[in-house]
Amino acid sequence: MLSLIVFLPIIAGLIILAVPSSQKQIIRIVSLLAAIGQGVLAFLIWRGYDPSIPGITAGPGGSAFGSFQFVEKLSWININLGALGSMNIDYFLGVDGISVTMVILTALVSAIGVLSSWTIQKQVKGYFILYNLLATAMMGCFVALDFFLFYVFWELMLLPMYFLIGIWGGPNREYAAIKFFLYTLFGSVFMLLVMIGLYFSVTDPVTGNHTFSLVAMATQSNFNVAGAIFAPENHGWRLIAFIVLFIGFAIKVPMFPFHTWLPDAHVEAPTPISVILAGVLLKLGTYGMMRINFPLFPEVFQASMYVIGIFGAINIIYGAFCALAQQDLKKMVAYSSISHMGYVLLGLAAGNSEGMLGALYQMFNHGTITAMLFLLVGVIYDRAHTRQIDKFGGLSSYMPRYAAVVTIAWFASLGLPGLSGFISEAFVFVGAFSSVTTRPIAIVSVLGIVFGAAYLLWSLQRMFLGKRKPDAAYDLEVDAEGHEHIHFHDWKGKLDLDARELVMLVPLAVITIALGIYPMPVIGMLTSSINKLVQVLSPVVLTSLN
Amino acid sequence: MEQLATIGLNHYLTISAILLCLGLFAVMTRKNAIVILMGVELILNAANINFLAFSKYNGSMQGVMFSLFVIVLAAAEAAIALAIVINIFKIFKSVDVSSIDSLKE
Amino acid sequence: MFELPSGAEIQSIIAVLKANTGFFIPEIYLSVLFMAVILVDLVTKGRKNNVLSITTLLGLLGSIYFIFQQHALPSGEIFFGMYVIDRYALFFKYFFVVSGIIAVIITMADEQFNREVKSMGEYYALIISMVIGMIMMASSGDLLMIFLSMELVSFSAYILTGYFKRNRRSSEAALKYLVYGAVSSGLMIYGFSLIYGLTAQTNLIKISAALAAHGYDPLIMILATLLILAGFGYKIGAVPFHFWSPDVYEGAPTPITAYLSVASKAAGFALLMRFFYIAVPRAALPVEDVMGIDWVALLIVLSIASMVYGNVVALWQKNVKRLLAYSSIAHAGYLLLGVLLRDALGTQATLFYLTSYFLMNFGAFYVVTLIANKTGSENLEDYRGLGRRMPIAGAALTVFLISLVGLPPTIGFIGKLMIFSALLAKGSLYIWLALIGVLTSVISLYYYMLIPLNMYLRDSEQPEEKSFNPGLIANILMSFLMILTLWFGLFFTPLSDFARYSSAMFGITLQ
Amino acid sequence: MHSLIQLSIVVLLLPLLSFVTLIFFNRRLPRRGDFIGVGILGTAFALSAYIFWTVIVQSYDPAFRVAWDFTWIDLGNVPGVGPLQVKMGIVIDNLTAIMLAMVTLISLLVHLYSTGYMAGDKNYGRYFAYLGIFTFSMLGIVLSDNLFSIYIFWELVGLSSYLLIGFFFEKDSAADAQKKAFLANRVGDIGMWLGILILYSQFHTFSFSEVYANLAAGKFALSNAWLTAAGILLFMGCVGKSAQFPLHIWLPDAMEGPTPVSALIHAATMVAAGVYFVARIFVMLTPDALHVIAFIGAFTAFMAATIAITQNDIKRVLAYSTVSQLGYMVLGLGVGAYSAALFHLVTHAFFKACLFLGSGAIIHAMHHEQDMRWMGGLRKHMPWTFATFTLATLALAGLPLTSGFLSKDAILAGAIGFANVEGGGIYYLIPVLGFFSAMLTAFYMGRQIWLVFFGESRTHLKPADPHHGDHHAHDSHAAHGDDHHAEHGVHEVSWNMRAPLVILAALSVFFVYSPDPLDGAKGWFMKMIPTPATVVGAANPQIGSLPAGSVLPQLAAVGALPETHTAEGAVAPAEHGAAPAAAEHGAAAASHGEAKGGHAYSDPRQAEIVHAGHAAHYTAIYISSVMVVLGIGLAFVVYVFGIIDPAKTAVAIRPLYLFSLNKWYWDEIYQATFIKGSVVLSKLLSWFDTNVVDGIVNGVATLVRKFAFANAGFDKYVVDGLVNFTAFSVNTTGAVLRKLQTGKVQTYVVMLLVAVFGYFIYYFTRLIY
Repeated sequence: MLSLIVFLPIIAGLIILAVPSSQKQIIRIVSLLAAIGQGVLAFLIWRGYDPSIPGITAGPGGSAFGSFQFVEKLSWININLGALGSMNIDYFLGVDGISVTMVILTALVSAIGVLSSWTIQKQVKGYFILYNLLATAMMGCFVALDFFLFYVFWELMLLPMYFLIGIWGGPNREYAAIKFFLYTLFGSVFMLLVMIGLYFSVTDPVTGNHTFSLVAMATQSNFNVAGAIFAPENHGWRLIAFIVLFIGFAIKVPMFPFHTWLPDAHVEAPTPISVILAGVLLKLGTYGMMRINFPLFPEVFQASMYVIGIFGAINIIYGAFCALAQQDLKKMVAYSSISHMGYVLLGLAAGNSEGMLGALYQMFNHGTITAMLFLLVGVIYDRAHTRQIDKFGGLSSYMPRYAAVVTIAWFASLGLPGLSGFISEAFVFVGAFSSVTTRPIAIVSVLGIVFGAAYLLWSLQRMFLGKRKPDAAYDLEVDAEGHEHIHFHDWKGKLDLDARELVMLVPLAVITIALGIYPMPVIGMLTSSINKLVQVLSPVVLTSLN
Repeated sequence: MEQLATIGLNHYLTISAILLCLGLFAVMTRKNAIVILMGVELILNAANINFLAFSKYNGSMQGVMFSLFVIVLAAAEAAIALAIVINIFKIFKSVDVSSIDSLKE
Repeated sequence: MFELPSGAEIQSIIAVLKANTGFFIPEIYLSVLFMAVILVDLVTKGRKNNVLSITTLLGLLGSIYFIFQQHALPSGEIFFGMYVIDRYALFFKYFFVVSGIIAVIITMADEQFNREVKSMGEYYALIISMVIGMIMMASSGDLLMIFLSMELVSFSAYILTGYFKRNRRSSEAALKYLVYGAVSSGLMIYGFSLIYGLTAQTNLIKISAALAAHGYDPLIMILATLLILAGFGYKIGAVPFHFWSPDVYEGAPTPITAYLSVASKAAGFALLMRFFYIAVPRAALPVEDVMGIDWVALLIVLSIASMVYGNVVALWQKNVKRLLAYSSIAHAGYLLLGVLLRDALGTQATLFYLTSYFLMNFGAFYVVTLIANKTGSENLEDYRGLGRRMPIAGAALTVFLISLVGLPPTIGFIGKLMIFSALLAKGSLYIWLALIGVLTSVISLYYYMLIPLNMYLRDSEQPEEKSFNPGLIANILMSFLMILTLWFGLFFTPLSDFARYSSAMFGITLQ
Repeated sequence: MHSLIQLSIVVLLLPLLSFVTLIFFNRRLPRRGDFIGVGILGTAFALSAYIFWTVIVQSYDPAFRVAWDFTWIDLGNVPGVGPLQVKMGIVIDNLTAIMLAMVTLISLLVHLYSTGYMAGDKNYGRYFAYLGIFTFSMLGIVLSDNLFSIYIFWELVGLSSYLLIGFFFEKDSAADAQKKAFLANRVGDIGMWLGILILYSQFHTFSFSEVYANLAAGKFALSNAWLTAAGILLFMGCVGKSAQFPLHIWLPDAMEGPTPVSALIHAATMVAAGVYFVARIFVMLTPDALHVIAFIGAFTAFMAATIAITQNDIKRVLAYSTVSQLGYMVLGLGVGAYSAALFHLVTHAFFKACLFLGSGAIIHAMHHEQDMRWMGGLRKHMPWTFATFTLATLALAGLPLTSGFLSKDAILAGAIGFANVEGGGIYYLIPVLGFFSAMLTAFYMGRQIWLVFFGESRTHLKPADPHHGDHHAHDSHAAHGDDHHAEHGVHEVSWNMRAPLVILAALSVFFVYSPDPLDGAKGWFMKMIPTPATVVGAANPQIGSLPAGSVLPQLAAVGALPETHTAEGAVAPAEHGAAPAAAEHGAAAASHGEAKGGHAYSDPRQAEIVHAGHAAHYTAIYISSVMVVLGIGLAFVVYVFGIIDPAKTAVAIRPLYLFSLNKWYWDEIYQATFIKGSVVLSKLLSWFDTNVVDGIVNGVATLVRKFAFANAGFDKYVVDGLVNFTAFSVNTTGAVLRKLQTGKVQTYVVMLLVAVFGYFIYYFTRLIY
């Protein structure tokens, strides 16, 4: 099942390969079908998932089958290293609470991405092949339970992303693309070394061999290779490994000061790619932390919670301030992502259930909300061919539907109760404040709530309220009976949201509202895993709860 | 005279070392491709002298064999080298190696 | 002073020779093929047709059969220790033959030959002679054999490099190659002579025995080793013995560039490893050798220098062939990482890396050749917008480059994975080398990506969007290589097991 | 589930239903579906009236409390905590019942009124939808049984207020005002949220009852300073919503909204929510926190009153008077006059709503003229409005026989009592400010009445400029777009706008609340809403009388207002003395069940204050009456008899006048400090981001940025920068190294030899040494 959901897009990609590039519609439909298929599978997984099974570490008897679900484990690579025994790499998929939500999110966002790619006209064939490749890689990252497999998927994301930004991007796309590529590669090459080191330091309790299995690595007692580089007594190297991994993931998050690729990438990327980038890719960073970085080196995590928290706070406030200063709407949204991912970091740093839960739920909500934000930015960009906030004004008189959705999205993003964003942020704060370590940080980061509201409301006002700006990107004319109409230069389509855009936006909006009113459908899947994770991460947190 | 009568290994080695240096000197300083190749010959002959001397002084045949092969290969090399140099002269109208540097950096 | 052998001895010698020829069949076969090709050339009067190339292809393919026969043979020395039969040599026999085949294929694809030369004449014969020479390099167990085989390879290479007689760049490259090669091989011979002087032996094993038994004067030994290293370093194109390679690679005909960059580099490594593992004392060495000579440090310096220099200078290249030349220098550095470990895993990793390098580099050069056919240029600027006009070639080239960078899911990634695994398994001292390795590979990403960047992200100046089709066979071959690169990137067990199987010299695996 | 709970759930959800229906279908419904809004609110009011009847009138029980909750979020078995759920719930007690009735009633009246006032607006339907969601969230606040849900509805109220203030969003002023309101409230909410976090981090629950139980059990592990901080932080929520200093600035601007909205939200209900919330958390407020609250309240009351006297916009006068009255309530809570404060909340809700609706009627009749200087002589034209408006004014001014008198007097009495108990000189500041503000109130309301209703019409005096002087001028409807004062005669408003006025005015008379026109304490309200028992005093009595030294540093740490420190220091000894005495007073009070609902106080201090307040009752009456008379008298002197010419006075005391006219320059100050500050900071940071951070990462920043836009060779800098953090090193090494490749074969040879013999010499030296 997981294999299917992972490789469905690639299959679609291969089919598209066979379709002549003139048949644009067929190509689109094929990938849409793949995306829908993914959605259906994701739904089945959601239905079939048993929230009571925690996951995170191996179940009884050291095998993953007890604790993970939809597990698929095949021996993939088994090569002889002579004295070092044999190198076993498994094709090992499975989900637990922290990944199943991300799987659902990925399926959702990539489906929406396909829809929003409908307007791509340039080299449709190549576009959708790369897009499907990307979809597979993302999905793979979330379900892979073997570090090697994870790494393969992780790196596999880079190339399609590079081309998708570089070929279909904006005027300055080359710069953004190579910047993205090098940044993320730089983050991940060191991960490779750590991965190898871990391989030599960990044995699988079942087979007794060295293993890449993340499940085995998540149990400290499996670090039982005497004198291995990451053996428990090897504090120095373990610290280094933690930092290396953390930076690798932090670049994806992106965490200050490794975030500068994000605004460039977003500004240049076409709308669907921005949606994917913000909706899913950023989550991979924090997911990696929860899945790999922290459980493998819990004692280092304990020691560094404070630092992580501080970086989270910096992200929150710094991102908010940068967003406040932007003139380009898309850039503002990009910085808002930085700010919102800061909440995730903060929640993780709290190290207790509330915080972790908030972080993970925030990852999910940020996925849906930011997807909405970028789609909305795309909508206005299609019409006005500019994203300068000052080039608009009074839009809500002329595009009421659009304004309504924007209002929902904006308020969701500033964490208004009743919308999903609020609950996750609230839990992040609850957690961060409840843990003594991060309490001061939490107190500081609360400011983020205000500044978040500030930049969002300000942009909302400048674009949608008031009257048309004199130098606005659209013309205003008053017809006979005094009704005002606007039209954008060279925009033939519907002025307000058209059907396709509604199909993309309404589900997201509905999800945002529904999960804001009753979050259990998602949270219910997380809790046991989160609690388990907190236990794995150590008893130290528990004693420091007040 | 008895000095001469007792020419020892060191003498051979010294000679060969000197030859080597001369060869290298020629290779490094001369501009003419032919002369450079002669320098290479000197290097090879230096090696030959070594082989022969050693083979004489530790009484094994391999040295002699080796030097024979070196001589032969030196000849072969010279043949190829000259062919190439002639070709170069055809194209560049010169055999000054320092002027032949269109491929660089 | 030397007493002549008695008749009995001569009899026994002849007997041994007769016996040993049985172990020498592939080489003999290839030599026959060599002459056969020359004959065919005479028959066809050098007329341009594929008879020559086809004969060569089939001949080389045939040789694989004979090589395969040798799996049955026991490891050991033949011809009085001149020559070695072992799995290690076998690996390289396959390697060189196949690379010869691919070189021929690329040649067939390269249209520059039509422009430059009237007759393919001895071209293919020389390729075969190079194959023979390299096979001998890989299997030689004696300094003399090493010298002979190396010269055989070099001579053929000189001629092939200058094969475009009327082409300035080709001839210049030949000259440079010649001079540089001659000097460094001369130095190597001098080093050999010194070794011989120290040990009175030319057989590698005997040398190591003698060194171990009597010890030696470190100073002379160092000088000898350095001079020999100069000879090997020139073959593998490692800094600081690399200077010839960029110019030669740029000037030589593309198939020869590919051939040199893959095969003769591999031959160099084959020699290097055999010499350093067998000849010089290597008993479970600490880094600081008992006899005061720090080989490992020497190789470490070479490897770091190569990785950094190769990658950094490549950033500036505008000519694709030259860019690949520098990248090949960098890859020599990565390979040295495996060599300097001097253990089983290291050897295995090196051999595996060679294989991966073989695939991706040949692939890259093949595509470059095809593109050069269409655009008549190897300049980065002229690659603009090619991705659209040559979709398959573009995709293939991208895959090969990604593999050269070392990103999954390609064989290049696995190669790096093996090398780094070997390093980390060896201990934390080597982690720093691994760090340099990954850092430089990030640099390499940049210049490798310059090519796809030009192919896809930029549009060509001239608006004409007519798509170039390199032809069915070419497409199939490219796709084949591409798929191999990807396939072995995902399922590399057989390759790596074969590398492990082959990492035994004289039937002994290092520990 | 208790039947009342079911009812209240219905009451809660009905307005939401109205919102959902109207927001989606208003355009498809006749009359844009306003009847739905009104009808639904009617039902809601009927139901809550029934609740009120059962709880308060029919069977009153001082300890009445029904609660119901359900698990909203289940966190499972949390390590270190055990099973953990976040619950949502509803609680009904006497206070809730009263608030329910009040909110629904006013909301209903405003709905009704709006059908007339907003008629013809292009977003007529959406307007009622917004009213619906507002009512929903307000009722949510009233009914919530835990901090988390209160916070949720708190923000939702903020949202609906945002939407309604900006209802005429084409006006930049409205857009500014709505943003300002939301942000100011957010600042308050931060504090509230932190307060909630402090409590949660201790008890892992949000529920009021559980929190209080834990507090009473002394489970609060942190220092008392944290508890005080929690109290003050929670109070910050009230500061935001109830427009207390220093966050009062948004309320006057909020008058950009339609006038009925001002009546409903920004006079009667939402702004009162803050006070209601403080009342809810009253039992956990430490004396220190209460002191802060009292002083803020007193100061706000005074400041707002001084501002109100010089405003010319009729709605702004009322707005500031609202701020001032809210100050009273907060003051009341701060001094411990719990019942009185809530009593004032209710009375004020009615008469202030009446005033706003009245002013709305006037504005409506005057075709959206809001400047009192151009009104006058309206009493002839609009008798109904005049009568009701005047009655409400009297109530606001606090003349006897009005409801305002009862409540305000009770508060002031409490203030005096409080000052007596605390016994510190500085505490007398609070009643003094209170009384002084009472006088000012009387003055500016007198002024308003006179300017609006008496004298001759001054419309013709208005300087005729196309866009009406100050931009706060008027609500620009599509229908009532332009206005010509001269032509249209001013006429009384229609019945659906008149009826609410009458009802509200009727509710501003004393007998609704108390048989004795002079003593609210004898009234049912104060009987039925007694001061609840504190949970902090009981659990750890040392809080009340903590030695100054030990508290101050911690207080400073949590940033309470400075005066409390000194105050605390000053009164500490006094309280030691006071406590026992208070104890027996309380006992006595309890024994001969006096007008304190026969409630025994666990906290002696509280008992003492209440008792002293009761004692100070008549003093309060006398002083306040005098003050009010003074105020009105002054108004007469100035505006009726014209003995003092306001214009001349204004010139005479120009600085003071301007200070008041410009609202103490708070807006300017905030603009200059916080807003400018953060904008500048943001610009700075984003510059920092694009140049420095990006720069460090990309190597030499400027180079990168320059090359970033030159499509040519820029990327080589990027790569170098990205790869090893200094663009230069790699790149220049590359540049240098490649020069080695001279193309001259001999140099190659030379370098080869250099390398070989270099090594050799290196080893040679190593061998020598």
